Amino acid sequence: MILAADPLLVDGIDLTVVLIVLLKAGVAFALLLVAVMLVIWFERKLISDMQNRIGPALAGPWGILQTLADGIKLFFKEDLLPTRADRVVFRLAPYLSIIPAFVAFAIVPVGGDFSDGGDGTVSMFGRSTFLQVADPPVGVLFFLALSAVAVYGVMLAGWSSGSKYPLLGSVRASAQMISYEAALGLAIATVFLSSGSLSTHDIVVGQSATTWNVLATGIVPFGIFLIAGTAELNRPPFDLVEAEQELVGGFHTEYSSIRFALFFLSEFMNMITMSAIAVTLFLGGPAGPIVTQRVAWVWPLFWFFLKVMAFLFTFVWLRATLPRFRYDQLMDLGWKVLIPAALGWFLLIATLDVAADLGWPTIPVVIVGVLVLWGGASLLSGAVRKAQAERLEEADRGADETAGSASGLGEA
Amino acid sequence: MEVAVFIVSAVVVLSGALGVLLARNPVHAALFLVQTLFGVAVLFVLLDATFLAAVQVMVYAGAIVILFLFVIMLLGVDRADDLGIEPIAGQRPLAAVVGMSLAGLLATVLLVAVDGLTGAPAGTPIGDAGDNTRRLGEALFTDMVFAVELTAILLTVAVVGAVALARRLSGPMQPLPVVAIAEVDDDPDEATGDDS
Amino acid sequence: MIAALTTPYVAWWALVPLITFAVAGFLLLTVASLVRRLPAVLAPAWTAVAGLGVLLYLVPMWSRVGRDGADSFLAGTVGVDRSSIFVTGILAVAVIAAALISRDYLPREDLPGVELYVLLLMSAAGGVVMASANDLIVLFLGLEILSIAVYVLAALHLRRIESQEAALKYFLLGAFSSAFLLYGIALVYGATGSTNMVRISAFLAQNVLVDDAMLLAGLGLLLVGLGFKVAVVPFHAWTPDVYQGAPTPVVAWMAAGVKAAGFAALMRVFVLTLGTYVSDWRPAFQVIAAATVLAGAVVAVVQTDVKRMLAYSSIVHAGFILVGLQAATDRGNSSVLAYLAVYAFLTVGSFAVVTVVSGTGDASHGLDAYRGMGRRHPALAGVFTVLLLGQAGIPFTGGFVVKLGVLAAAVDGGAYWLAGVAMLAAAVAAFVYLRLLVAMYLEEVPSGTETSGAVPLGALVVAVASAVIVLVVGLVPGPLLDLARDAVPVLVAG
Amino acid sequence: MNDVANRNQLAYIAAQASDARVNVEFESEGMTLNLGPQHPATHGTLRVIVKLDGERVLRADPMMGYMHRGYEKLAEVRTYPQVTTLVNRIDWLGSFANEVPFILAAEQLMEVEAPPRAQWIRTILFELSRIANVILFLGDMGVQLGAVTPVFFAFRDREFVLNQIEAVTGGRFHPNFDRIGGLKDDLPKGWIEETTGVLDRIRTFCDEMEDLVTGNEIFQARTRGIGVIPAEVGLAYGLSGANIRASGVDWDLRRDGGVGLVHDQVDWKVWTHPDGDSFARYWVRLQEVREACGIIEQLLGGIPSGPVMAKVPRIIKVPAGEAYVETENPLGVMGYYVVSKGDLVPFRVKIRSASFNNISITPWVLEGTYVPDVVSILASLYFILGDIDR
Repeated sequence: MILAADPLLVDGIDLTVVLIVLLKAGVAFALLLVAVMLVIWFERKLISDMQNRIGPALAGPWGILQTLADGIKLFFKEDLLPTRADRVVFRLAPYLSIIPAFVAFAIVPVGGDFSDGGDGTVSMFGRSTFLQVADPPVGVLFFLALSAVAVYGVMLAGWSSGSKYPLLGSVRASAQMISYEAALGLAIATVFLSSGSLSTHDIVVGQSATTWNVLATGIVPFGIFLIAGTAELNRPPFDLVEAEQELVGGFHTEYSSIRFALFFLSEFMNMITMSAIAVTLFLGGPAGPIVTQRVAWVWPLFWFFLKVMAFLFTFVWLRATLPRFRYDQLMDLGWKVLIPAALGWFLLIATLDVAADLGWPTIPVVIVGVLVLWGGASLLSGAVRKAQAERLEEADRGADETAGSASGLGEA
Repeated sequence: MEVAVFIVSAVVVLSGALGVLLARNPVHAALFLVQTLFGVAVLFVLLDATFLAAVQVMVYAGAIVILFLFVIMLLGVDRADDLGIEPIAGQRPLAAVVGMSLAGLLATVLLVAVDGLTGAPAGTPIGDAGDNTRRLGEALFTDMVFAVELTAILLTVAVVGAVALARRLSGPMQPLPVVAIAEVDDDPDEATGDDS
Repeated sequence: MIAALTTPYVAWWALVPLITFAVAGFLLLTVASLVRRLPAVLAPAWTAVAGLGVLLYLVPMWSRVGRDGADSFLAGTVGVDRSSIFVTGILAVAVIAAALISRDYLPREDLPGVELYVLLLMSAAGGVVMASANDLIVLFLGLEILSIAVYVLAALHLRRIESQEAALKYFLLGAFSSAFLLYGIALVYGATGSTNMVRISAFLAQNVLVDDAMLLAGLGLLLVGLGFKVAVVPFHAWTPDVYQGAPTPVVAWMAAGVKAAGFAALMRVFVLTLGTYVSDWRPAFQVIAAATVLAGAVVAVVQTDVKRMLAYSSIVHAGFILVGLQAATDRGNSSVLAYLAVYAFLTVGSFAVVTVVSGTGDASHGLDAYRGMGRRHPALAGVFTVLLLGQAGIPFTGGFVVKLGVLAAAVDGGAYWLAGVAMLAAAVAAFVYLRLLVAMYLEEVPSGTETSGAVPLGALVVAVASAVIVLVVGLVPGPLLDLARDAVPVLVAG
Repeated sequence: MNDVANRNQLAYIAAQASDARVNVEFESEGMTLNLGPQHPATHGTLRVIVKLDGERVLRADPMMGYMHRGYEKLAEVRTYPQVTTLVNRIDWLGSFANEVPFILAAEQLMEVEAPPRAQWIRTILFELSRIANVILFLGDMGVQLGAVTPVFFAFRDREFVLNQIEAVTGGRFHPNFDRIGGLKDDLPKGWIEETTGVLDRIRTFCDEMEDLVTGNEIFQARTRGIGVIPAEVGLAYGLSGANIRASGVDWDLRRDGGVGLVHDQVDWKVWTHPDGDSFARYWVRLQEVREACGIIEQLLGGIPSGPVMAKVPRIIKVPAGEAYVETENPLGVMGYYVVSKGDLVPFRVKIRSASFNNISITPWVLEGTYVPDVVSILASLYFILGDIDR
C-alpha cells in the first residue's frame, strides 16, 4: 500500500522490518521533540541578541534548558476552561494542531547518501532502507494535506474559546491559511514539474542527479514558497492570527497550562517541518559533499541540519525585523501577487519543458512566454486599478451623500 | 487487514455522516463532515488511489469545510438558530416520510441486487499506488479533457456570480414587501401631549 | 521519460457555438473589468451579436451534419446531431431576446450590469453543452454551468429583496436536484459500467441485466433531477416564486432557454440512452405529464399576479412537452423540438411585455397593471394578445400547431387518455389567458395608474418579432415542422 | 413641574430606546469589542469600545478615567513648590516638561523672572525630556505594528538621556527640579561634554530608526494613508503638537508662544508634513527628536553664567490673581490655568493636557478603519494615559 516504495518493505514484512519502522518512528518523534526544545531556545537567544538583550540565561548552561523549565512550569499550571467555551472542541483543538505537526515530518528524508548517484539508502540491521519514516508515492501532497488539516487546530481553538479576540483570530486564520496554501501548492507544483514525482525521496534523488530545484525552477517558486510558508506558519510578518497588539493572543488567548504548551510546541514543530520540506524540495535535502569516508553517514545528516538551521535563522531574523501586515494587505499580497506569480511561473516552466520536448528553440520560447506573462500581469493589474478607482469613486459618492444629509440636518 | 481497515473507515464514515445530521451545533456538524471525509480518504488509500486520498483531504477537509466554518463563524449562525420554528406546517413529517421512502428504495436496490451490483466491469483498473497519479493525469487530459475544460467555465461562472452578488449598490433599495410590519408611533410630541 | 499523450480528436467546427458563447462571455468580462465607463449599449449589443453569430453559423452546420451525418468527438463525450443544433438555435434566440429586453431594463432599475450579460452568455454555453452531451458527466457539468449562472441571474436585481429570495429558493432546490441527478448518474454507472451514453445504450442493447433494480433506481433519480430543472409536477414548486421574484428578462431566459436545454437533456438521456427501458419509464412520464398539465392549469386560474400566472402556464407547457416526449418516437421527438421552438418565442415575447408593464422597480405584476391596457398601449396590448392566444393554443397561431403535434405523437403511441387529459388542461388554461385579455380590453384603467410611458425599443422588438413569428408559424407551419422533423436526435460513437 | 419631570423622563426613555435600537443594529451587524482597559495595545488603561462589522470599525468610543488621580483637586491643598511633585506624574515619560508651564504660571503671578542661566538650563532639560519621551514613541510605533525590535533600541538609548537628567536633577523619572524663580541647582561638572556625546547617540538612534523602520515597505503600507486627519478637522478637535503639525499646520508654541523659555535664542526649524496620516505623525516626531538635539547642542554652547535662582521669599505666597501659561510639551500643548487668592496654596488649578484632546479625535478618525489600524492609529496619535486622566 502506501509505504511500498521503501526498499525495506519490498520483500515482505517480518519482525525486523516492523521493529525498524518502529525505531525510525520513535527516533523521529524524540528527535523532533528535542529539536523543538532547542529551536525555542535558539530563537529566544538569537532574537535577544538582535534586540540588545541577553535572553534566557539561568536554566542550564547559556539557558539551554529554559524550554524544559517552561514546559514543566506550564505542565503544573492550572488548566482553565472558559465558561462559554465549547468543551469538547476546546479540548480537541490543541491535538488537531500538534498531530499534523508531528506526522508531517515523517516524509522528510533526513539522511542517506545521495551524492554520486546514490539512492539514499542506508543499511540498518542488515536491511537497506531510507532515512525517513515513510515514503508515500504522494509524499508532498501528504504534507499539503496535513498542513491543510493543521488549520483546524488554530481555527477551532479560536472558535471554541467562546471569546471575541480568539474568534477574530480564528476567522483570520482560516482565510489566511487557505489563501496561502494555494500559493504554496502552486510553488510546489513547479517542483513536481522539474522532478516528475510527488515522492519526497524521488525528488531528492532527482536533485542529486541534476541540479537543485531552487535553480532548476528558477528561484521564483522558492521565494514564493518561503513567503507562503511563513504565512502558513503564522510567523511574523504574517502573524495576524496571534497579533499580540491587536488580538492579545489571538486564537490561544484563552488557553493555559499544557494545552497552551501544545500550541506552542506545534508552532515550532511546524517551523522545523516547513524548513525541512523547503530543504527537501528546493535545496537537495541531505545532499552535500562527503568530506571524510570514515563516518560517511554523518555528513548527509550534517548538511541537512545545516540547511534547516539556515531556514530557522531566517524565520527568527524576519521576526526580529519586520512589522506585521494588515489583514487586507495580506490578502492582497496572497491573491494579487503570489498566486498569479506562482501560476504564471508554473506555466512558463511547463512551456519550457514542452519546448524542450518538441525541440523548439529556447530563446524565442522564453521571450514569448515572458511577454505572455507580462500581458497577463498587466491585464490583472489594470483590472485591479480599475476596481480600486471605482471603489474610491463610490466611497466619494457615499461621503458626499452623508455630507449632504448632514448639512441637510444642520439646516433643519 | 484490508477488511479491518475497511470496517473501521466505514464506521468512521457512517458515524460522521450521522453526526452531520444529528449535531445541533453547525460547527460540530461541520467537524463530523470532516470525519466523514477522512474516512473516505482512507477508503481511497485502501483502493490504492493515494492521489485522490491526498486531494480529498486537501480540497474538502482543507479548503471547503474550512470555508463552511469561516462562514458559520463570521455570520455567527452557531448562536441564534431556533430549530423549533416550523415555517411550513407539516413539512417535517412529510420530509421524514419522503426521506424514509428514498432510503427504503435504495436499501431495496442494494438488497435485491445482491448478486451483482454492476452489470458491466468498470474500465481498466487504474494501476497500483505508484502509477495511479500518472494514470489519473492521463485520463484527465485524454478521455475527460472536455469535462476538465467545462469545469473551468463552471468555476468562472461561480466566481462571477459570487462577485456580482457580493456587490453593494449605492442608491435606494426597493421597499420591502408589505408583510404586516407593525406601525411604530414614536413621535415624542404626541406622547407628551397625552401626558400633560 | 514521459510518453507523449494522444489527445482525442476534436471536431472544432461543431464546437463553434459553445466556444462563441463562452469566449464572448470571457471577453466581455475582461473588457468590462478593464474599461471604466463602458457605453451602456455595448454589453447587450455584444451579447445579441454573439447570439446572432451562433444562429447564422448554425445554418452551414446544419447542412454539414445533414451531408456527413452526426458526429461524436472529444473521446465520445460530445455528440453533434441536428437536434442539438436545433436546440442550440433556440438557445441563441433566447439569448438574443433576453439581451434585448435587458438593454432597457437595467438602466431603468439603476442596476450595474455587465455581469448579467456575461452570465447569460455563460449559461447559454452550458445549455449548448447539455444539448450535445454524449456523456452523463459532461451533461451534469453543462447543467451546472447553466444552473449556477441562472441562480445568480435570478438574484441580480440587488435592489429587490424578492429577487434574492427567489434566487435562494431556486439555488437550494436546484442544488438538491443536482444531488439527485448525480446520485442517479452514479447508480446508472454502477449498473452499466460507463457514463458514456453511447456505451450505456450499446451495453443495454447487447446485454440483458439479470437484475435491473439499480438501473431503475438510477433512472428514477435522473428523472427527479432533470424534472426539477424543467419544472414538472411534483418538482415544480420553485417555479412560481422564482419567476415572480427574479428580474423579468432573466425569467424570459429561464423559461425559454433553461427549459429547452433541460428537455434536450431529458430527450438524450431517456429517449436515446435509456430507450431500451422505455416501457419502464414511460408510465412515470405519462403520470407526471398528466399531473403537470392538470395541476399547472388549475392553479394558474387562481393566480392574480401575472408573472405567477405565466409561471404556472410554463408548467402547463412543460407538461405538454412531456406528453410528446413520452412517446419516445421520432415523431414525438420532433414534436417536442417544434414545441420548444414555438414556446421559446411565446415566452420571451410575453415576458418582454411583462417587463415593460412592470414599471420601475419591476414590481407591478398584478392584474391591475394590465387593466385597460388595450386603451393605453394598443400596440403592446395587441402583441400581448397574439402571444396569449398562442399560449392558449388558439388555431392560426404557432401554439396550436405544436400542441397538435405533441397530442398527435401521444395518440400515435396509443396514450389516448393522456391526450384527453392534456386537451382538458388546455381548455382550463385557456381561461387564464382569457382572463388577462378581459382585463386588458374590457376593464377600466384603475385610477391613479400612470397613463403612459414610452415603450423601450428592445423589449418592443422582441415582443413584436415573437408575435409575428408565432403568427407566421401558425399560418405557415410547414418550414418549422420540416426543420423539427429533420432534427432527429441520434447517438453515435466517437 | 410635574410636566417638566415627565418630559425629562420621556426624553430619557426615548434616549434609552434609541440607544437600544442602535445597539440592536450593531449587534445584528457585527460585534462589540472592548479594546482595554487591559489590552496590550493601549499601554495604560484606556478603553476603546469598538463596534465591528467583520474587521471594519463601525464606531469607536474611547472611555477614559480608569486612572484618574485628581491632581487638579489635590493641587488645591498643596503649596506651590509641592505641586511640581504632582504634575511630574502627568506625562511620566517627559516629567520635567510638566513642571515648566506651572512654574511659569506661578512666576507670572508673582512677577518674578528666572535668571538667564536658569532659563537656558530649563530649556535644555525641557528638550531632553522631549527626547526621552519621543524616542519611546518611535520604538513603540514599531511594536504596535508588530515589529518588536525598535523599542529595545529606544529603551537602550533613552537610558543615556535619563542618565543625563539624573545627573542634574537627581531623579530619573520625576526630577521635581524646577523652582519658582529658577532651578534647584546648577549643572554638575563635565555635564555639558557628556550631554554632547549623548546627543550623538540619539542622532545615531534616529538614523537607525530611519534604516529599520521608516523605509520598510510593510511599515509604509501600514501607515501611509491610514488615519488621515485633515488640518481643519484636527484643529476642530483641538489637536496639538506633532499630531497637528503632521496635518500641515505650522504651529509650535516654542516658536510662537515664547514665554519663559529661550527657544528664540537658537536656530531651529518647525517640521510639518502635509499628509496628516500615521506616517506623517511618525515622521514629524522623528524630525523633532533630531531638531531637539540641535537645539540642545546650540544651547549647551552658550549657557550664560550667573545664578540659577532669582530672589524669592522663602515661604512662597502667590499674590491674588490668575494666569494661564501653555508650552509646547512632548505630547502637545500643555497649559496650566492657576487662580490664586494670595494663599500658600493655589485656589484652583486647571490643567490642559495634550493627550486628552489628542485622544478625543479617535471616534472620528477610527470610523471605517480595520482593527489593526485602530492599534496603529492610536499609537501614532501618541498618548500617555497619565496625560489623559490627570
